[in-house]
Amino acid sequence: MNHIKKILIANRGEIAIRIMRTCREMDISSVAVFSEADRTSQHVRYADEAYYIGKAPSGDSYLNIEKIIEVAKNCNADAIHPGYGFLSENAKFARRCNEEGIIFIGPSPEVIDQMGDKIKARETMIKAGIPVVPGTEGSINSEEEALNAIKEIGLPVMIKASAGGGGKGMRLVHTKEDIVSAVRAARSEAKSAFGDDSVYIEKYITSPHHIEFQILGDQHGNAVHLFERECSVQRRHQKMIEETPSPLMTPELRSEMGRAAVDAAKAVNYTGAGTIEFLVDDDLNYYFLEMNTRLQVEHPITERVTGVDLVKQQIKTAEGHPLEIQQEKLFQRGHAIECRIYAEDPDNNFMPSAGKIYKITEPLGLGVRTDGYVYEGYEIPIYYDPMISKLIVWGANRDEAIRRVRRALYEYKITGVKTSIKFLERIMNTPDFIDGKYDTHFIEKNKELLLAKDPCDNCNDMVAIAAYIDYLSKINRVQEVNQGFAPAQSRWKKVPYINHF
Amino acid sequence: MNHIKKILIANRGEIAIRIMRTCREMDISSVAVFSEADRTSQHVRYADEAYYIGKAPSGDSYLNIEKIIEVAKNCNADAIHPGYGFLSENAKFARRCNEEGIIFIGPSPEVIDQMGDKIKARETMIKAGIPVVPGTEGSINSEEEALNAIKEIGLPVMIKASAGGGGKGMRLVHTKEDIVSAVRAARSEAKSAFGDDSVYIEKYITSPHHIEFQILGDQHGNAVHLFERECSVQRRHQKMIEETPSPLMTPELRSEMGRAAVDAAKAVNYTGAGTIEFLVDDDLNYYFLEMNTRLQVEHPITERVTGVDLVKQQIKTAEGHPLEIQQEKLFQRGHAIECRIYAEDPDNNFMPSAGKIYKITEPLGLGVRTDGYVYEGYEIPIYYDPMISKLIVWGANRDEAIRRVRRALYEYKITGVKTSIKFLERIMNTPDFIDGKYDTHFIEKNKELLLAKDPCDNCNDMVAIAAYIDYLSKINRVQEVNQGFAPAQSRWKKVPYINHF
Amino acid sequence: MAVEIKIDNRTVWVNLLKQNGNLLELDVDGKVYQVDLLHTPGGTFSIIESGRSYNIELVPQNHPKKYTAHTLYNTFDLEIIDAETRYLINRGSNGTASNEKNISSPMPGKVVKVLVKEGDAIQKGENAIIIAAMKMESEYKAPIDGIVKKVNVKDGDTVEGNQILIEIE
Amino acid sequence: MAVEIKIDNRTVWVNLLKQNGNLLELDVDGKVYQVDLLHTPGGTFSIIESGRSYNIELVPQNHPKKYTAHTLYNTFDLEIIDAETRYLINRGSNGTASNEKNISSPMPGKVVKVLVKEGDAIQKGENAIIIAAMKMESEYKAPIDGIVKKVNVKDGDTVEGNQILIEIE
Repeated sequence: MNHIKKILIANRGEIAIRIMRTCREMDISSVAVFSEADRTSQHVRYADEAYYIGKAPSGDSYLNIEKIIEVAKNCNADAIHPGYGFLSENAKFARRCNEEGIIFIGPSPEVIDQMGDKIKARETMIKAGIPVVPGTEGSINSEEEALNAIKEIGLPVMIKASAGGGGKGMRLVHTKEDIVSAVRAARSEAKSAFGDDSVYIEKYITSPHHIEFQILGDQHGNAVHLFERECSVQRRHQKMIEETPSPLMTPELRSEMGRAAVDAAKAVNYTGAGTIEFLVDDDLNYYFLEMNTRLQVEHPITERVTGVDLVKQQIKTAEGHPLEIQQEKLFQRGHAIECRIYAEDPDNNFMPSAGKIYKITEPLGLGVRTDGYVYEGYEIPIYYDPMISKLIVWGANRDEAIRRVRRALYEYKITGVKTSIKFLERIMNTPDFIDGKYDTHFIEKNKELLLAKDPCDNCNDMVAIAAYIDYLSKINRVQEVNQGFAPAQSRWKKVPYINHF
Repeated sequence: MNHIKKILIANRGEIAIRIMRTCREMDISSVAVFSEADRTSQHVRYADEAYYIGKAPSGDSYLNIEKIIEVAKNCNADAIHPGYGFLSENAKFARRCNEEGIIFIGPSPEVIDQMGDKIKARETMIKAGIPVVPGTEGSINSEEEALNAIKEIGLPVMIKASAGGGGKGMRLVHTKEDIVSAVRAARSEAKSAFGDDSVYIEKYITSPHHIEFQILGDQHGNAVHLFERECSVQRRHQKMIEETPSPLMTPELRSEMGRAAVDAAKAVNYTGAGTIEFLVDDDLNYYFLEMNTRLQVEHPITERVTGVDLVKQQIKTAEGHPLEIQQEKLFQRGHAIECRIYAEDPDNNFMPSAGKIYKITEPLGLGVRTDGYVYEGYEIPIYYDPMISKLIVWGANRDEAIRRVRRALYEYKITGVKTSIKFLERIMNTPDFIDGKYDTHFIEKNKELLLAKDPCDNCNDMVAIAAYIDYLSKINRVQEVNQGFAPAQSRWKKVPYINHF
Repeated sequence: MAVEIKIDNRTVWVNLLKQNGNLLELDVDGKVYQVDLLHTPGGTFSIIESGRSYNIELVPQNHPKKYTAHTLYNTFDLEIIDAETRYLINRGSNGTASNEKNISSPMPGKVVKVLVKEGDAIQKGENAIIIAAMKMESEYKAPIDGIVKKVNVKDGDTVEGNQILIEIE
Repeated sequence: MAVEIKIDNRTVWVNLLKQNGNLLELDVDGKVYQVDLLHTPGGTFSIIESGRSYNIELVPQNHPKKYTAHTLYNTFDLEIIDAETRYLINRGSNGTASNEKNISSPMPGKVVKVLVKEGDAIQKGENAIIIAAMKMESEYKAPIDGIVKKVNVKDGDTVEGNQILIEIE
């Protein structure tokens, strides 16, 4: 059994902080690494130690295996946690860690290779008797191959990065004409996201539900599943909202799919936290989609309903502890929903919105968790993911959870950049979502409702009044060093509160 | 069945916001009332509507029954939620609400009278066969009576406000000489807190544990308990930390005391949320202490382990709904701890520390909830309670919860005023607390550990460097309008990050 | 002093009639409001009008008389139309009347590929340049039929927000 | 420029030796540090020294050269001892050498009861006045044996922080 005392987190943003929080709770020192664009990032300030690793583009920093290994060795880190994205599913990195005697918090390089490569993963699952989506047997190396594959599988098809995950390097193709540019775009995105541009083609399931199972395995052959996450609310093939339990799920299907997920994990001697993604159609047929051999962005909703700290479990299994969790003692309590807050403009095709954060008001109170990393005055770099925060809400049941999400989104204010907050609020008011009747086409299907402007009686006039008073203050050059509230043109302390004219 | 559409919250601060959050989740409009000192309080801004009710001293505003009734009528509020403190246990107020056809969210005036008056409550409990602490039969009207009572009961004794709660108007007396000034002080505090200066005297149980049970009753004769809260960590007879489950509790004692709590509630046809407080000695004997006929400050830990939104239950039972919660389906999952953040100086006898909040960093992430009301630039008024926030933390077990509290307190920064945060952190590192071996003397007993200065290697020098750079900026008159981070004397945007000399 | 203010597409005149500390009486396009108004220097406003509590946050834009206003439900673009602004609008140099012939970057990013060169004929809606930011690639299209007059960037360049990338005539 | 700084009861000299943007080389009482330092105008400092990440928040006090500094674990009182401060300290008018003969209010509050009157003899430790703030009453005691020289407040008065309430001689 190894006892981990210091962990280097080879990541940035909210997930780096998420991991450091658990490190702190376990009395483990945390080491941040940062690129030139990230010196002012919160994860640098949260860590016990912090080291510069290179220029802003991730290829020069967060994907620089040797530099990260060097830092880990110099600061005597026992272990590296890769987070998600970046090097989290990079077998070479895991292998280099092993070579240097550093614990890689994740599965073995062999399993990453086998499952991280979507093509090999499909083969493994077929062998293990788990249904997969029809598609190409290997990766696509030319435009001709792509065109031939389409003829065999039939349109529509999905182009996917072999090394992919998180929606990057994915393209849906409906017509033959789009195949070439789609393959190019998928390749280019895959290259920049994973450093590997191979892609493959799968049959596109119409009206699919994207449902995944969280699994945990240890080094002693044990594995459990922590139930499902429903991830069908997506835009640009990227998840926007996740919930658990899935409104589509039945207890029978849950236990069947859960068993399949555990079988899949055991088939490869999986260790640590992983996720088996399935597509489920309206008739409740399920197909293995891919396995993510890492922590998932949306892991907090599972933590919330099961009460298990998944990062802690990752660390304990990496230390060699046998799983303390027994399948039969696990249960889901209540309902949890995650909303991803992106710095983007939903009214303009979800275009990313870099820039400086002006003000933040965090939602608080019963059943609300936020995992974020931006702060007032922080300049969001253009080099990385536009996700700036995650809102995780729990309710005793789905109705209470949805109402609480609405309340939390109402409280959540991030100004200075455009965000998905208002859009998420509209999703929470959309009948198809409220009824739990949605698939991955939800946003497309409900476009009109989702892009509508909200009504606001006479707050228009109040806004004009606010701007007017601000303008008067400016032209009168009233300089306020005070942070607090004050009446127009005069200080609060000097003018006691007046209650009638 | 009444359907409540608008609730006036006759309170301020964190509890007003706590209640408004649930109102929002239930699509109920919320109405704030505010005193002259509270125009800038967060609850005024959170509410849908807000009305001025009087001068800063609570007697002129938050205790002004007729003014509050008038506002409720003018704005067509269906119901009034009194929160805790102020008018929450005032039978006259509840009666006036009833007379005006406004739903008072709480028990009937008769029950408030019967249970809110500690002397009558004792009588009721004696009749119901529940053990009580030995003490005076009625209130104390003169110094002679006080002296006589002491002769009968024996020292030490506790002087308590008849109308009391929350530790206000309480004094512990060890020697005969102190009785007169203690009665005076208790009276004076009781008068200003509750508008009623009658006090009574009880035997003081040595090494007592303060354990209370949450109960819920409906208008149809049903009542359930939601388990215990351990509230023994107190300073100046006011709670500082609460946890559930209690480390002292056994399953047998829990079910016995829970049954007693439900019996007590049913004996008076209790409706809504209430709390039965017990003293438990080291031999696990329990005595009825008092009943609080209102929501408790520490209600969130019960919400966290049971999954029940207590304010929602209050509103639903006030509407006349039968309880949906069944005793046998209730259970405690994991462990929850609340830390009260007071604006006070623990190093100086917990002296309140009014003033202006400079900066706040809220703890976030897994298992952390804060319920507060102050914001950056807010000036804490001298007229009201020094509690500015509550930190509620959940863990899968007590050990995880304590570690998580430590982490959250480490993250929690409130500057500009002195707070109890560091003191709370030291409690979390005190062996007696970690072992769960503590009674209400805990703080007194562990004084030396709790008032020790924390070590800090060479951060002394870093602090000096920070002050030095700030001073140089000032004398060089570098004006920064920018919120963001910048290198010393130069702007971040203009000077790219430099990684070696 | 009456001031003209543009909120999204609506223009209103606002005038302060009376003030007593935090209590203001104002006229907005002929409608008189009595409000209890407090604000921070950072632009957070708390307004109580007829008992209703409004929270408004004004975020200053690069232009000194432009704001983005956030209420609890909505976001508005605001502009103070004073004499100077009116003069600039009349001269057409207020920045609001943007040149619809150019392709500019709405936000900072990196040029992945320029798809046209100077002198090329281009049709409205045709892709002209690919920009990547925050791991997403966006294709920018020509706003009009025309000839590429000038290409200001090349592959791999980093671009600022609102920078003119390609000029078409 | 070397500056003398008092941290709680310790006094150190700090001097900037070299600067390259955010990278500073400083001397603190003879010990040389190379630090990567960024700070906001609001006084939040992020310092990386030998790989260790320090967060420090400086909160300005009423006096322009005094701060309260918060690290993640601790709180310090700081004072910049420049020529002016030294002069004031020598004259004894720096505010640090407070008059130990008076009773003053450490925070704002309300006078519940003045227990002494001018001319009364009072003993060290004897209660002189009761102040209420935030629903708590505190009794303030005489710091020395003496005669009450002046009572500056009466029952029911509202008092500011650091106001002298009773003078004893």
